[in-house]
Amino acid sequence: MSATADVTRTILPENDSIHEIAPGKIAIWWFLASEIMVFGALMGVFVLFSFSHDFAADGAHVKWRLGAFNTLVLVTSSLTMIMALASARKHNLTQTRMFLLATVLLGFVFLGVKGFEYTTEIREGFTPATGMFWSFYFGMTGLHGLHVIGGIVVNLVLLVAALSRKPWDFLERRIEFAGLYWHFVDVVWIFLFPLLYLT
Amino acid sequence: MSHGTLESVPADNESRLYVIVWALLVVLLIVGLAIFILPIPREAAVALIFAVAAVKATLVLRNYMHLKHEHLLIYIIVAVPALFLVGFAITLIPDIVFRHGG
Amino acid sequence: MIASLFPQSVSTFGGEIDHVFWMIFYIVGFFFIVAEALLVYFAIRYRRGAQTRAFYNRGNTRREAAWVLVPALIVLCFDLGIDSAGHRAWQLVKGTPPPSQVEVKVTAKQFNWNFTYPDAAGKLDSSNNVTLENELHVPVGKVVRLTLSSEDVIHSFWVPNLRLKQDVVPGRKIIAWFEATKPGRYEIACSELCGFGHYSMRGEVIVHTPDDYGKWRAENLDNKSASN
Amino acid sequence: MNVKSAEHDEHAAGFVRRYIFSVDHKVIAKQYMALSAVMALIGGGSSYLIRWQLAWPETSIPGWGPIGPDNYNALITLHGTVMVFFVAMPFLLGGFGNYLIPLMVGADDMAFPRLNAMSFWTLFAASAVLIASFFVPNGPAAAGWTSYVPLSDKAVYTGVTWGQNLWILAVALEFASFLMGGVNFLVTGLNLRARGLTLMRLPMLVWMEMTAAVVFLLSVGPLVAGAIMLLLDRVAGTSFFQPDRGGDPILWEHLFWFFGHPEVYVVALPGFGIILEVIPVFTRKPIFGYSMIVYSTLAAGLLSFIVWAHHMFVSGMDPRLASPFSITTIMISVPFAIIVFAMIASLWKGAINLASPMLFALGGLATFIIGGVTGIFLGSAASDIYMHGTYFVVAHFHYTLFPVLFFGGFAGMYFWFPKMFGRMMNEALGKIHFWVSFIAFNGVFIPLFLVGIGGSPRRIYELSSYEMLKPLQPFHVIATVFAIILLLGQIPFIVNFFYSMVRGPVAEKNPWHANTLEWTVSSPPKHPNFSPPPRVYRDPYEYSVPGAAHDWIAQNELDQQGAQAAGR
Repeated sequence: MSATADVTRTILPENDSIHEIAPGKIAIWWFLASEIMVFGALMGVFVLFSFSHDFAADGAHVKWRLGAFNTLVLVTSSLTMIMALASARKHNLTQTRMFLLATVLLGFVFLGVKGFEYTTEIREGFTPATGMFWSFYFGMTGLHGLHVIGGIVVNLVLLVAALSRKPWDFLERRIEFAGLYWHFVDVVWIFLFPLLYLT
Repeated sequence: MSHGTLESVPADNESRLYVIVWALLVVLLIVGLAIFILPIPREAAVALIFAVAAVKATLVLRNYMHLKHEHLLIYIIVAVPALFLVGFAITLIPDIVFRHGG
Repeated sequence: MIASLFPQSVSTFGGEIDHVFWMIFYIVGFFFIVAEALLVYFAIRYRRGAQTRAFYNRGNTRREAAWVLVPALIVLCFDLGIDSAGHRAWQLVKGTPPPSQVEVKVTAKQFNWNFTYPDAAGKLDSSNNVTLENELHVPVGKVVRLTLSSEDVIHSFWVPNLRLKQDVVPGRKIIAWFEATKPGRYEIACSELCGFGHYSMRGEVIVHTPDDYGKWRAENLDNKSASN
Repeated sequence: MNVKSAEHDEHAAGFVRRYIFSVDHKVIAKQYMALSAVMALIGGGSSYLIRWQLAWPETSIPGWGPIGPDNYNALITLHGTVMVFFVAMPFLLGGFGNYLIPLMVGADDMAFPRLNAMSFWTLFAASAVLIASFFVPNGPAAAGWTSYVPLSDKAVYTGVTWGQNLWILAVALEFASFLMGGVNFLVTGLNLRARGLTLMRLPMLVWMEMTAAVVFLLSVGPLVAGAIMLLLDRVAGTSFFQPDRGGDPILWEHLFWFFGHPEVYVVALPGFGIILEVIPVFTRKPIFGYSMIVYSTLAAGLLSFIVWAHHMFVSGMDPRLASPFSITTIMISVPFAIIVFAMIASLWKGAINLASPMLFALGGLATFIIGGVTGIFLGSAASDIYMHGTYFVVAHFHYTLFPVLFFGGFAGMYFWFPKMFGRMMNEALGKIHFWVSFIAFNGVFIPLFLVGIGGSPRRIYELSSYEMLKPLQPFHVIATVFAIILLLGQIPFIVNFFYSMVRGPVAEKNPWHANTLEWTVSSPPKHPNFSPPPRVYRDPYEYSVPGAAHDWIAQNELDQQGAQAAGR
């Protein structure tokens, strides 16, 4: 009897809840997880180095007012990004385009301010080769800036898609995923700002 | 699409929540700057500033990145690297901070 | 046969390290032989005949899994034994060094070992120091304390006979020690890739008898530091 | 832009879309394999030069000429980099992972086919950059595959300028490639599973590939950070790793090995997965303790993150860190012991068919045991004082990576060749290939263990520069002779491969009578793989079930009683 029970063991379990998560969402979070490791390692090393190096003297030369303004810009761009998603969910095409455009523009403002900071600092004689603090400063903000540029490119592609009236399910998903990335770049800055400008 | 659970949140409340979160973020930014400017002992100021940053990050993660609606798997994906990083950094303290033999 | 390959151990802690080696050797040797023997035996014994049908078992019940889990648990016990023996030997070699009787500063650079001896006053950074290239002279039966530093890249101070290996890291002063038990000449190798001349970064530890060491000191150190 | 039109385009498009910039996972898998084969020729060729130099240092190498110490350092750097990053990963992950994960989970393709193609072409670019680094002024990177700083940090120490920068770029591109690929593996394995294919019914290979992808994704971040810092040091004048300007060389070692050790498992686990797929089919018996192996794999993956400092016992790191890392390192023997014992237990009372795939699988298992046990000598900090940086290490890691990459990889090659190319391979040539390789491999690396016990440091261009190493020279000669035999021993495979592809007997759908889903579709599978989508009813290794008509029941097979239970 038990032998036949073995042959006929055809349990039919329902699929587990992992199937309910959109594939793209797992993918984007995995990508962010590896990004956490990259930025986290850089920031962690910076913090550890800060105990054995004198970062305060060099740190006094960064333009914290500009940094604070940039934080405001990036936080606001996070709002416009999420509002773009909310608009897309309501199928409001005008608002979706408007908020995407605002996000892109705020991204450019951030880069512009950052560029201005870089030029002023380099004019004052602080380059990546000046010292350990500046190595970290340019390394980390540079890498973050590259991520901002990447985000702007993605948002521009979406903006074009929204302008060319792609179907809503196409737009919604992609705006959500692009948003996850954009907010992550914002979160990185939320930590970079106090790390480099305020301590 | 059947994926995700966010669709269940009413659309109007959603937008209002996002603006409120933004306002909170701006307030926290000002709080952080205030701590920086006010004559608070450096160690305390640093701790406070990072506490504020952590709150800000949590706000963004939970609300803008919808972490509060997500499947357990997504939490694991975020938590595991964070834990590894903390462990990694702690292990490096004797070598990088105190520089054994340095 | 394997034992004869080891260079002769001439330091006080060499025996400890060899002991850990042999302990691991016999433990893993046992598991190795058992695992390979079972593997080969099963592979030959249970080859498919004309009509044989395999025995269906999935190893999912606790009783079945025990066939794997119990050996794994035994592995764990042996692991802990190796850990504790290893910890003791490690503490002896790399823990707090005993009070030193001879101090030498070792400076590695591409592709040389420089050994600096203290002057008559016992100072290591005065102008009277004598620096020898690629030759470390030490007395037998005395604790020698080395302060290792590098001028360029990472090197590794490796004396097989002393069972002593320590990377030399630029920017750090790393302490190592040994006490030689037998006079003779023993080769120093660099065991961390340090550039195109890595293979030729050879030095020698010359362990003297107490008398010889006194003579050598008088001729080479005291004279020179006095004349400088 | 949507999936349908993309597929339509592909059918309409010609050769280029179908075979070069294809998004079909099966084509991409073959591209990965072809690339890794080309890189294996380079990596294997470099080992010939290295071995010859070590055995007969005074002579000019036949077919090449004399090599100098800087060439030698460049060769060992190339050999390590190529074998780990450009052969093992593309072959075991890119090749087998890409080919089999969708087929095994019952999906038509990877979750993100275009990302998959991008991943391959990024790797292609990485390989091109690495090869290009050999032709730039001042030569290729020569600081070892670990690129320890400050040796790799300042051009003045090696004399290498652009070679090292391109090396960093190539490795960074390789990481980017496998980040994209790894995301695909994970999402496909998790999300695109056929109905009824629960996590605990996944074939072992899928588990192993997914775990490898996770381990890679989580470990590579710190090294990416380190690579950025190294590159900035070299080109932008920063000083992260330059001690004279406040930098820290030990930091690089931590960042490198935090990735470097898990990387071993990234390569090893897929190889284990292949061995675990082959064993049940050729013993006609379920894998012993499926869930035990899954949990051990996850445990090993997790443990791999807290063992990295065993590469650094004598590096000058704080000696108090050594004992904790010894404990975790030696502890990792437990999950691997469970996996190995479970594999051996799977043989017990089987009906074993020693065909070429099984021979390679068992050969891999037998040699991996040696790699595993010799790891204990290096994991224990005390004996590592002696063994670190010697040939013992070289022999040890070849005994861990060669079994999974070579024996595991060829077990997979012989096993899935019928599926990939629709024809059977020649058994006799396969057996010759196995026995020559098996004997020659052991002939190369057992002598190197002995050289290591003799105290010889590795990466030594000319051993005769040390008196103490002269007696060890005969071992190097033996190793080199066998290495040449090992290289020549691949000729039967190459002949077999190309001959069978054209002339081999046509393979049926399921020539080995295996259970998993890839055997339920035609050989080779069409595009899309499954129509209609499969439905899974049982575990992957239900062989020789008592009372069943055959000694195998495919995962998607619904028998009479089962159908009633399902209410059909």
